[in-house]
Parts: sequence; C-alpha cells; structure tokens
Amino acid sequence: MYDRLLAVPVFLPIAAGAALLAMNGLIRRKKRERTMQWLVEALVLINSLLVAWLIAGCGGRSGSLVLFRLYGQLTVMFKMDRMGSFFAGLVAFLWPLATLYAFEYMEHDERRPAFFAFYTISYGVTLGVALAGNLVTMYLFYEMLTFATFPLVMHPMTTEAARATRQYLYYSIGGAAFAFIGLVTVLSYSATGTTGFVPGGMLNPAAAAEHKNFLLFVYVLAFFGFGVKAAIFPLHDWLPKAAVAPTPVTALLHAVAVVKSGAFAVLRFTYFSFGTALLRGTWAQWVVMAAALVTITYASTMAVKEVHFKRRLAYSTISNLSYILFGASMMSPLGLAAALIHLLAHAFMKISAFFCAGAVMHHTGKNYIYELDGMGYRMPVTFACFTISSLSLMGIPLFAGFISKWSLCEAALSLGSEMSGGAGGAVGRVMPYLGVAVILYSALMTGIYMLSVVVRAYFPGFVQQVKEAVGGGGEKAAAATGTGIKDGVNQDPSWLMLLPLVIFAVVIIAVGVHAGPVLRFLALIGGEAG
Amino acid sequence: MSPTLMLNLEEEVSMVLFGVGFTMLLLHRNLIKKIMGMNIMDTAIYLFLAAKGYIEGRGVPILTDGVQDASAYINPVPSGLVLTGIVVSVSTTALMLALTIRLYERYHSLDLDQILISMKMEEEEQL
Amino acid sequence: MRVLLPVLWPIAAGAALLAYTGICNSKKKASPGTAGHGRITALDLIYIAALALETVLVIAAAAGGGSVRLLSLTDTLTLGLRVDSAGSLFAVLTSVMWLLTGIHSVAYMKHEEWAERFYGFYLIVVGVLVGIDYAADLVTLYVFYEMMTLTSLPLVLHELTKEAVQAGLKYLFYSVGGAFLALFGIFYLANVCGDLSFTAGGRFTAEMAAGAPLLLTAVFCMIVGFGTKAGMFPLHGWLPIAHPVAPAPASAVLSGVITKAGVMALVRIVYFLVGPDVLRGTWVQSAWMVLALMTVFMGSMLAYRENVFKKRLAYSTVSQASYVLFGLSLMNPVGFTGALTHVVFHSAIKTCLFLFAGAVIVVTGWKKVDQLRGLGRVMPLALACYTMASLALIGIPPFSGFVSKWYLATGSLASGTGALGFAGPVVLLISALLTAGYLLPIMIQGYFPGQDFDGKEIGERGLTKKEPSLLMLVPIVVLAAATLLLGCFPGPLVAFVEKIAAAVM
Amino acid sequence: MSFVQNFPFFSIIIAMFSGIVSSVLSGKKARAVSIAAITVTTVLSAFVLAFCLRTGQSYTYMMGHFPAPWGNEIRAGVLEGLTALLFGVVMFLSVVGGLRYTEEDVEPSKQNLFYIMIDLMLSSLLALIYTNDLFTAYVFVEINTIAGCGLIMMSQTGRSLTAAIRYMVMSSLGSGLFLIGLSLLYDVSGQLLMSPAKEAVARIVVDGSYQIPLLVIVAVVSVGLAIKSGLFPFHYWIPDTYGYATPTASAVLSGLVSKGYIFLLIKFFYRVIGTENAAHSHIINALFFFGVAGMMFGSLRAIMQTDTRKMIAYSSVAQIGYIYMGIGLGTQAGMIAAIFHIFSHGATKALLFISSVGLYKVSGDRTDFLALRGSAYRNRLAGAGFLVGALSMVGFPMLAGFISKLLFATSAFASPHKMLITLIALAVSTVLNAIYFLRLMIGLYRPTKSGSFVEPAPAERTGGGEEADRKGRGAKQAEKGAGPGSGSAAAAANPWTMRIAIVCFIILNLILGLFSQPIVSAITDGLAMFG
Repeated sequence: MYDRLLAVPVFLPIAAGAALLAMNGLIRRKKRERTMQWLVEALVLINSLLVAWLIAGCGGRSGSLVLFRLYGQLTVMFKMDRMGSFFAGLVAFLWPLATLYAFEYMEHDERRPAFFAFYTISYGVTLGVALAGNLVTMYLFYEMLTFATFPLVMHPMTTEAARATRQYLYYSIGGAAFAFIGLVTVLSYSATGTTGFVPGGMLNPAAAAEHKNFLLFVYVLAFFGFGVKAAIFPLHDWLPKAAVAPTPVTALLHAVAVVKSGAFAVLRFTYFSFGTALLRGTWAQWVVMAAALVTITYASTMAVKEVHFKRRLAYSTISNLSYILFGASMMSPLGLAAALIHLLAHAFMKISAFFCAGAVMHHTGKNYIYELDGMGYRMPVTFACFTISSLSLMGIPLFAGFISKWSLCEAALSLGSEMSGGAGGAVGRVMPYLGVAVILYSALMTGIYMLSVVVRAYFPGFVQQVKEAVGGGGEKAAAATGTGIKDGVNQDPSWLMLLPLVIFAVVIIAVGVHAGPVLRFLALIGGEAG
Repeated sequence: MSPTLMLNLEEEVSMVLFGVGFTMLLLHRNLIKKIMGMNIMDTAIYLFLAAKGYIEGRGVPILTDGVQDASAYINPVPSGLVLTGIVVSVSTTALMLALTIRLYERYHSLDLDQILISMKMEEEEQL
Repeated sequence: MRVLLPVLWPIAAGAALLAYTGICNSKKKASPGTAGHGRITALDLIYIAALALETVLVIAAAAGGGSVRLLSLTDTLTLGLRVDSAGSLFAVLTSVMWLLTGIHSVAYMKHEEWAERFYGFYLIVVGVLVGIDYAADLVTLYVFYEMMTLTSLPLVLHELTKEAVQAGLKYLFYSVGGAFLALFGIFYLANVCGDLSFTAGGRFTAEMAAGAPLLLTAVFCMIVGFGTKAGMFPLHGWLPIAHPVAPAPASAVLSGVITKAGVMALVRIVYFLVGPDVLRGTWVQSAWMVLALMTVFMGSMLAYRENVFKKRLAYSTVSQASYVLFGLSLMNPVGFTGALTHVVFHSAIKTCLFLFAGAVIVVTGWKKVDQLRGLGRVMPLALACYTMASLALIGIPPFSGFVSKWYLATGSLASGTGALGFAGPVVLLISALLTAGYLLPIMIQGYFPGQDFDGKEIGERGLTKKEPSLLMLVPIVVLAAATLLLGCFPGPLVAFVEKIAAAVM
Repeated sequence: MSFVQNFPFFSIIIAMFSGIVSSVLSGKKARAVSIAAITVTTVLSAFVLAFCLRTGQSYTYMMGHFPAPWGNEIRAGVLEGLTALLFGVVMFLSVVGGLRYTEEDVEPSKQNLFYIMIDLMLSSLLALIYTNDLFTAYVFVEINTIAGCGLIMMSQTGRSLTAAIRYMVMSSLGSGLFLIGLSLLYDVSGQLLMSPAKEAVARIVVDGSYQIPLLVIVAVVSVGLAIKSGLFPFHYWIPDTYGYATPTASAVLSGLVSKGYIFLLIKFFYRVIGTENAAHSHIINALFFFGVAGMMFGSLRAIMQTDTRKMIAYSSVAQIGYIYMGIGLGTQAGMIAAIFHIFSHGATKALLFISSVGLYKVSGDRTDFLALRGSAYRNRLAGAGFLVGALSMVGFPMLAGFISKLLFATSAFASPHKMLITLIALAVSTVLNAIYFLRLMIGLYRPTKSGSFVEPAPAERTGGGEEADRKGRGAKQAEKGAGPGSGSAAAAANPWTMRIAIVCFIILNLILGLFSQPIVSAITDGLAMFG
C-alpha cells in the first residue's frame, strides 16, 4: 500500500493540471476562478501532506514502486530513499506557499487557469525527479520538467518571453541530450543491468576500470548536461533571461524546483550512479570542480553589474547553484552533505528574495535596483524578509547560509588535506583551497549585490539633498518625491504574499541557529553514498 | 593490355555506356537529354545482361521445333530480365516525357535551371 | 545569566526602541525623537539609563566571571560566551566609552534627524561589541563581528546624504570583505584544530603547526581580514571616508572603540588560539610588522595633509590603531602590554577628540581645520580638553600616550626581529612628530589666532564664550581628565595588562 | 501449408488490383476502394505477423510453384509482417488524415488517379517488403518510383512538377545503380533469389575470388538505394518533393517510401551479402559517415528554413541520416535501432505532415513561421499533434523518438570505434532538432503580432477575428462559433477524418514510446530469421 502510494504525489498534480487545462474554457467567470484557485491550493496542500506522510512513513526504510517497463531493463520506478525524501520534502514544503503567493501575484493576469495548470503540473514533475528510483525515471521527469515549465516562462507572451523560452528550451534539451549519453553509458556499464540508484555507485567495477577514461569523459559530458539546469557556466545564460517569467515561476522554479532538479540530478548521477570511488582524484573531478568555481566567480561578478532586480537575483542563483555543484564535485561524504544543506538553505533564501522582488514589482511596478530607494519604509515586512534572505545569502552567521557555507568549506578543506598526499596530482592539491577562496570571494560579491539593495531600500541617499533643496518642508517634499520615507504609506502586500515570506524568513533563521538535526540527517546520506 | 580486357568487350562497352548515361542523367541541364541519358544507361545494363546470358554457339531460348535439351539454348533468365527491364524503362521514359511536356507547356523551356528560375519568379509574383 | 545580560540587554533595548519608533511612525504620530526640539525627552533619559545599566552589567560580569553556552548551530559549531581578563578589559572600556559618548550624543542628536534610530542602533552595537569581547571561541567572535558590521552601518550612513550612503557602502563592503578573508582562516583552523575555543597562549603546538601547511597563510588572512576594522593597510581605505560622515558621537565610537574590535579579534586569534610561539619569527610576523608600520606612517602623513577636521582625526585613527597592531605583532610581553594600554589610551583620546569635533560642529558648524581659527574665544574650556588629548596622543609625558608608546618602543627593540625591530621606534617617533604637526596647529590657531584675525564672524554670530552644552562638555572633560590621570597613574592598568601578557606568553 | 501463408501475396495483389480497378472508377469510388484495400492489406499483414510470431519462423512462398532459380519467391517473417503492418497503419492514417486536402488540392477529374497511385505505392511497398527476389525488387522499385512521382505531381503546381522531375531523375539514377548492381551480382553468383544468392556469395567469400566485384556490388547497390532514400549528399530532391506535394503524399513519401528502400537495403545486407561481409566492407563505414553527416547537415539546413514544410522536409534528411548511422554501425544492435527508427520516424513524420496542414489551414494557407504564430490556439488538435511529433523528434521520453535514440545510443557501445562519434552525434543532433522544432512550436503557441490568439495572421485579419478577440481568448471560444471567420476556419480545418488520424498517430507514437519492448523483440526475432 505504502509503495503504491508513492506514485500518487507525482501523478495527482499532473492529472489535476491536465484537467485544469482541459477545463480552461469553463473557467471564465471571476467567481469560478476564485474557486479554482482555492481548489488548486487545497490540492497542492493535500499533495504536500501526502508527501510528508510518505516521508514520515519511510523512516529509513526505502519503499519502491515499479510503475512500468519502458524498454528492456529500463523501468519507470519510484523510490523513497533518504536523499529523495529530502528533496521531495523541500519541494513539498515550498509549493503550497508559492501557490499561495501566486494567487495575489497573478490576480491581474488574463490567463490564470493556464498558469496554475502548468504550475501544478510542474509540482508533480518535480516530485517525480525527487522520487525517481533510477536514472531513467529521473531523466524522464527531468525532460518533462523542461516541457512542463516552458509555458510558464512564455506566460507573458512577449517577444522577450518567447526569446527567453526558446533559449531555455534549447539549453535544457541540449543538456538533456548530453545527460542522455551518461544515461546510456550507465546502462551499458551497469553492474546489475539496470540504472537503479545505489548509494556509492552502480557501475561494474571491472568494466569501469577498463574504460576509465571514456567513462570519465562521459561523466564530464553528463555533468555539464545535467548542469545546464543548474546553470553551469558557460551554459548559464538562459537563467537570467528566464527571469522574464512571472515571479512565482522565477522564484519557485528558477530558483528552486527546476534548477535544484538539475543540481539534484548531478548529485544523484555522481553519488548514486557513477560512484565517487571511480571519480575521486581524477581529471574529471577537477574539470567539473573548475567549472563550478568559474561559474561561481563569473555569476557573482555579473550579479554586481546587473541592475535589473530579478536578473540580479538570477545571477545570484547561478552562483549559488554552483556552490551545490562544487559540493557535488568534491566526491566525498562531506561534500554531498554540504551540497545538500546548501540546496536546502539556498532554496529558502532565494525563493524568499525573489518573492520580495516580486512583491515590489507587483505592487509598485519597479523593476530596477535604482528605483528602490526608500522602499524599506513603504514595504517594511517585505524588506525585512529580504534583508534576512540577503544576510543569509551572504553567509552571515545565525542565518542558514552560514551553515551551508561552513559545511562546504569544511568539506573542501578536508578534501584538500586528503589530496595533499598527492592523490589528485598537482591540480588536486590546489583546487579545494581555491574553491574556498572562490566561495569567499563570491560571498563578498553577494554582500555587495544584495546589501546594496537593502541599504538603498532603508537608507535612500538623496533624502537629505531633497530636504536641503526644499528647505523647511523637507519631509513633505521627501514624501512627495516618492521616497516614501516616514510618509507612512504601507504598501506591503496582503497576507497571501506575506505569509510565505515570513515563514521562509523563520525557516532561514531556524536553520541558521539550530542546524544540528538537518545536518545529522544529511550526514547519513553522505555516509551511505559518499 | 591485359588479355582479359579483350575477352569481356561487351561488359566494357556496357560500362562505358552506363557511365555516359549516368553522367548525362545527372549533369545535363536539358530535360530531353537527361531522358536520353537515362535510356542510354538502361540500355547499357541490358547489353550487360544480355552479354552475360549469351553462350557461344547456342540458340535463342524459344521453342521452335519441339522440345530440345536445355544445353541447346542460351541462359533464358537474363533475356527475361532484359525484357522486363525494357518494359520498366519504357514506362519510366514515358512518365518523364509527360512531365517534361507539362513543364515545357508551363515554362517554355527544357532547361531545368531555366525552369527553376522562372518558377521562382512566378512565385514571387504571386506573393 | 550574568555573562549573557551585558550582551542581550542593549540588543533587546535597542530593538525595542526601534520597534517602538517604527510603530509610532506607522501610526503617523510625531516621532518621539524629534518631539520637544532641543529639550531632553523621556526617551533620551531612558536611553542614557540603558547605557548606564549596560556599564554596570559589564562591570558586574567582569567582576563575576563565568561562561555560558548560547547556541549550537550544528553539532560542531557552538556559540558561547566566557569572561576573561582580556575580554573584561575591552568590554569595560567599550561600555564606559559608550556611556560617555551616549551622553554627548543626546545633545548632538538634537541637531540631527532620526535620533531614535540612532539610539536604537547605538544600543545594539554596544551589546554586539561586548559579545565580541566575551566571545568564548572564534566562531562566536566571528558571529558578533559580522553583526557589529551590520548594526554599526546605520550609524555611519545616518545622515542619508548621497555621500554618507556611499561611505556606508564602502564601510560595509570593506568590512564584509575583510571578514570573509578572515573566514578563510577560520575555516582552515576549524579544519585543522576542530575546537576553536580560546585558551590563553593558544592551542597550537609545534607539531600541529607542522601538520598544517597553510596555517601561516590562514593566520595572515585573518590578520589582514580583521585588520580591516582597525584600518590596517591595505584594507584601510574605508576608514577615512566612513568615520567622518557619521554623526560625531558615532565617529567617536567608531574610531575610538569599534576599531578596537578588530584589535580584539587579532588578540584572540594570535594570543588565544594560534599562539604567539607558533608565529614568532615567521614571515607572518615580519609582514604584519611591515604592514602595521606602513599604516602608522601613512596614516599620520595623510592626516597631516588633510583639511577636514573629522577626516584628519580619522586618518589619525588609521595611524594610531596600527600602533596597537604593531605592538601585537611584536609577540613579546612588553609589546603586548604597550598595545593593550594603547588600546585604552587611544580609545579615550580619540573619543575625546571626536566629541570635541562634534561639539565644534554643533556650536559653530565649522568642519574644516582652517575655519577653526580663534576657537579659543568660543570654547576655551573645550579647547583646553582638546589640547590635553592632543598632547596625550602625541605622547608627551605625563599624558597617557607616552606610557603606551614607551612600552611599544621598548617592546620593539626587544622583539629580536632585527632591522624591523629597530625601524619600529623610528617610525613611531616620526609619526609622533607628524601627530604633533596635525593636532597642535588647531590648538595654536585656536588660542592665538594671530594679528590679522578679527573674530568678526564669532562676534556676529554671538559665539563668544559659547561653550557647548553641559551634556557635551562633561564627557569631553571627563575623557580629557582620564588621559591625564591614566598617564600619571598607569600602574594598575599596566599591571593588569602585564598579567594578561604573562598568561598568554 | 497454412492459408495465412498466402496473405503476403494476397495483399500485394489486392493493392495492385485495386489500383487497376480504380482506373475506371470515379474519384469517390476509387477513394473507397483504396481505403478498403489499405485496410484489408493491413489486416492481412497483422495475420501474417501473428502467424510468424506463433510459429516462430519465417517461410518462403513460391509463386506458381516454380522452384529456384527460375521461380519468383515471397518470403515472410516476423520483421516483414511487422513492417507491412506498421506501413499499412501509417498509410491508412495518412490517407484518411489527408482526405479533405486531397479533395481540395487535386483536380476532381484526377482524383481517381491519385488513389491509383496510392494503391500502386502500397502494392510496391508491400512487394519490396515481402519479395525474396532481387529483380522483382527492382521492378517494384521502379513502380514505386513512378507511383511516387505521380503522387508528387498530383497537385500540379509548378513547384510540384519540377519537384517530380527532380525526384524522377534522382530515382532513375538510383534505380540504374541498383540494376547494375543486380546484374553484377548475377554475373558473379548466377543467382537473383536472395537465399541461393547468399549461399553463392558465401562461397565466393570463402574462395577469396571476385572480391573486388563483390565490393563493387555492395557499393553500387548501397549508393543506388541511398540515392533513392535521400541519404546526404543525395538529398537535394527531398525538400522540394516533400514540401510541395499534397499532405497525404508528403506523409507517405517521407514516412514510408524512403523507408521502403532502406528496408530493401537492410534485406540486401542480411539476405544476400551477409552481415559479416557487409560489416567488413568499408561501405558500411561510408554509410555511417554519410549518415552522421546527414544528421548534422539536415538539421542545420532545417534551422535555416523559415517555411514549415521545408523545415519538416529537411528534418527528414536528418532522420534518414539516423537510420543510416544505425546501419553503418554494422552491428545487430545498430540494425535493430535503425529498423525501429524506420517505424518511429514513419509514424512521427507522417503525424507532423498531417497536423501541420491543419495549422496551415487556419493560417490562411500560409506555411511560413510568421503566419503560423498562434495557430495552435486556433486549431488545438493539430497543435497538439504537432507538439507530440516535435517532442518525439527531439527524443522526449515516453514517445517513439526517445526509444530510437536510446537504441541508437546503446547500440553504439557494441562498436567501440564509432561509439563516441555516435553518442556525440546523437546529442548534437538532439540539440539541433530542438532548435528548429521547438522554435516553431513556441511560435505556434504565441499570439500573433497583434496580440491575438484567435485571428489567423495579420494579412488575413477579418472582422470575425476581431470580434472573437474581444469576446474572449482561446480557440475554444472560437470553436464554439463566437467568431464566424476564424471559428469556422478552425472547424473546416479539422474534418473528423483528420481528427481521427491525428489522434491515432499520437497514440501510435505513444505506443512506440511506451510499449516498445515487444516491437523491439519482434525486430530482433525478425532479424534472426533473416539468417
């Protein structure tokens, strides 16, 4: 019974979304649309509760369900193991809140039913990635994710959106095409003839040793292939462009679900298919690690240069995703755990940041950083949450980001001391330390690009000048020029948007202050798979 | 010259003819000449086949005066093939000629390049 | 609880204050800070009371000792506070300076907007600073260090001019950058050492150091990183820009106290975690000494050429903070004693000087040095205090600066670092001359403006004999007196510091 | 001998006779006859397949009981049955799906001719599949060519005439080469029936004599059939041919005809030359090389197109490249992949051709990308059909294309030297496919320049379109008849026959994608029966 239920959370939202699409014509009237929205929310919530129940019911034992046989040994199979339950839990936590947020954000949109339909479908597909029990299933849902989400990117239906969608599709499918090589290779070299995930890898050691260089080459291809969704340099360009989508999409999909699926896929592929024993200390490891580091450096620098609010956050996402990939590329238990904790932390931080950006855009129509002067007083709660997420992104202690950064650097340094024996050659001796340096550089850049927004919002730089110019009636003048400081106009969005924001902020702090339980759980995953 | 070259004269001729026909069919711009090339090519093959089937000093495989031993006749299969081939080639030629006529009526040219050019111009006019 | 209170109380009080004003703002009430212009309000009193209570709590904690565990971030990362003598020295110094400057700020903020916001953050920062001083391990220290950067930021860009915001951002980015540089060292030490709690004399033995190839690099990163806050070259660029744009009380504590947070961090790392024995005689020590000396000289030189009064003081801080760092880099007890005593002295002196500058701005509105001619006619008493503080900073006996500089110079000569050890006193001497060159002319021009000075402006604006208000004057006088007293009777302080030095070396 | 064993012969004969009968019938009746013939042959093929699966072996059927080497033989096995069945299904759906357009595009007086050509085409395809005699194969190749040419020129535009003549020229070249190859084979082996010829070839190979002629034979036959099936670099007739015929003709030509030749080539390799010998000759490497080159070139050219039909046609060039790549791998697995791709591409490409016509019809009969913007909202079913087809082409899991891709990729591991090239070529080709198909697809789901989802194109903007636009968006609305102009256009573009065809094609794609296992094992069995 338990096993059979595994498929439900995946297919329930997909079916619901499809039904919604089919009924598109019926939902015309405003009132019906409200009902529709709450039904969607209820469904998503139920689904999340189901996931929670499944995770709780799992309790270490890993249930699995073979849905059907695609071809030969290729089965579509779901499995609830620790790693899958971690990602599934994360997604299930975020989705209902994001849907709630979307209600208000999309309230003036004309094609809401289509939006919610695809949004809900994406939920199921993302859970599919999380719960996939073998590489084929994961690949399948990975591809489906591309197609479930591209209508959302295209939602604004502008030329810009179409261009972004096109690029998104090309990149994603291109990536999947290379990941496919990895899939086939794993299938061919598999010890069992299947592609099921096995902690520590599942390649046939003898065959693998024989064709080691070929396998490493394929690994690098597949890393970049899956890495496309995780926006690895030089395949990152779609992500900032995709910021054209409605904010709930950018926030949930392009900061969490889709991109994390990419990172999750890389982790699965590295730790559960190829196995770290084969990869550690090889040139392939250094290549992928270097790619991750280049991405971090590049993206955080670009984020500083970017003045569009959402695009800046998107660049930040790129760099943070490569934190995860950096963790993945360490090929060690600590690295895996660190990657996963950053996956968690970044999910909350970035969705929160994007939601704030969305709230600002939705309520004031401001898209660019330089328009945000004094917004901190107009939308106090929103910007409080934004500040928390910014600090966390920077890796300030007591916030979740610090924990993940700490874990990553700890993992990198222990890799460094491991490699100092010369196991990874000259490159291997330098890379881990270089990684730490890059992370710190990126943290500084994060500080620059996030806090400059915060400072601008709370401390608009021109108030005094306005005052001096106008003389006595300074405050009124300041209010009149739209700085909003002290003018008491509260433009905070309604609870639909604020509730998710506040919950995320609380989670960020909770994880930042007491991460022990989470880390212990992740250490288990790392221990079994590293 | 290799002595075998003189022994297989028919084959050589047919190969040369095949090459001539093939080249004409492929490269000539004039449709009629293309068709002629095709026919030359086909004919070359028939020559080849006929030469293969022919056995020195034997008769046509047609029953004229009662049943005779098979050794009296040349191999009948290639002859049959040639006949079939001729039928096929005639019908193909007919079809191509018909097509050529249609094209000529439409574009007043037999030159394939010319036809393509006038076709493009015609389409542009339509747009 | 006794350890926790001095950290928690001001943070809570400050947060409450901010929340209260926030609520007032949103209800469109008149904000409490600006109400009753020029008079002392209940809010001001509460604020001063909170600061006074904080001083009491810190002293109580220092007297009582003890330790407390705050949080466990992860299974290996725990945050805790522990009172020890070095921490107590800094904490008491901080809270006293804070109280005095706080009193001054009440008067000063009558001329500024958003006083309540200033009060709120001002309170929070002192809690955070005490947190740094009492931190039981490096991670805790780092936590409070970052918090300090963030919470002191609103003080820097308080005036919200474009210039102030720019300066604030510069402050922020330098500090954060420095902190992240230091973080590399923290990561590394955590990886090598595991336990990062402070012990006098350090945790590293020679074998452990040998097993950690990057240890020296890590320490150097931390020195440069935490040195940012103390304005050490090469990350000093923010200081002369950020300190002057803040309101004078904020400048005073930024220069006088917050720079010492960087010093505190370095004391903890070098003397309580890594251990001076590991570092002595390595390239790290030499590099550190060179950097410190360069900063000393450069700061003085720039101060000498600077015309804006507060900026000149800020450059002076660059120079003086590096005296302290130089003392620490010597890694011998004498140098250490000099450094820590200089912390106390410079703190008092620089706070006094900045408060004086603030008073000048409030009373006359003058900001540039060449405007200050004839200041003696306006505020003779305050200028007298300024003179005392200046003399102390130059290091003229019997003022306090002399004592610390003496220790620094002897420490340098005894450090066994060869040429650098001899270069130290020379640079200190040159810097002292420059210090005299940039501080004393103000006094001289103030009292003796010269023949051509007609004092017309002073007369016209009715500034004659217009001392700053009592709230401003008292802290200045107290601090000036302290410089003299500490210089005359340095015994107890030196003894206290020497005890710490003995413990760590 | 079971009665079922006669079915291959019956199906060929039925198809041919229906063509002959149709010549004296009216267009409508010819259509009925033709559809009936296709249905019957499909059913018969299904029986043949079932029979072969049950008995687990193939059988040879002597025509008129003349034994080899004089007689003519038909051979049926699992693979033949399966191919005939799938070809029949695709043919049926293509004809049914294009019924309305055939009526529109072909002159009334020539309707019956069109169906005659279809019948002949079917018969020749079946003959190509079943025949065991090379010369018979040649004859039917020619019939096929003539029928194909007839189908192309049916719409009688200038374009289609030139396309037909080009097709004819290229086909003649191919046929000529094929024929000379046969003659040479006959020369060295004395056989034209496949099975004895194979024995003869085997003897020759063992002897070590006639090595060069054998190589020439393989080369000439391969090149001949490659020309006919449009392998790069002999592809240049394809775009015009597929692009300007009627929809049914395009679907059949692209989906089936070129595949018939490839099937013949595979048969030639297996049944005459022997896989070992074929694999050892360098010809196979050449096929591999040109296959890969075709994949790239076709896709690149497709990306450059702005006309939908031509884009789909160039995509065929690329897909043919896939198949030749599979053959060129020279392994059993590669061959299986190639054959599976014959099926999957047949089903997919026909779907694309049929559904794209539905889109043209709601866009004022224009085929350029700009005019097609938003057409998927105006004609939802055709849009969905196109979407499925495009996704299958890109290799989306659960659709036919994915399994093909998977089979190609896994088969690559059996030939180490070509492994990496194959894998990378597949990946790159996927990307290229994605670029041109998805670009168009996004366009289909975008509103037109004026921001409407309903009205066809700026040029054809009508009052009805505007009205529909004002009342509400989405084709659903339009279909309800809110906007007379576009609403009726959508309805007219989707005759029920076409709806059925598209839905069936989608299902076929899903079947090939989801339940490929039995099909692949059937192919494997069938290849084993080839011997």
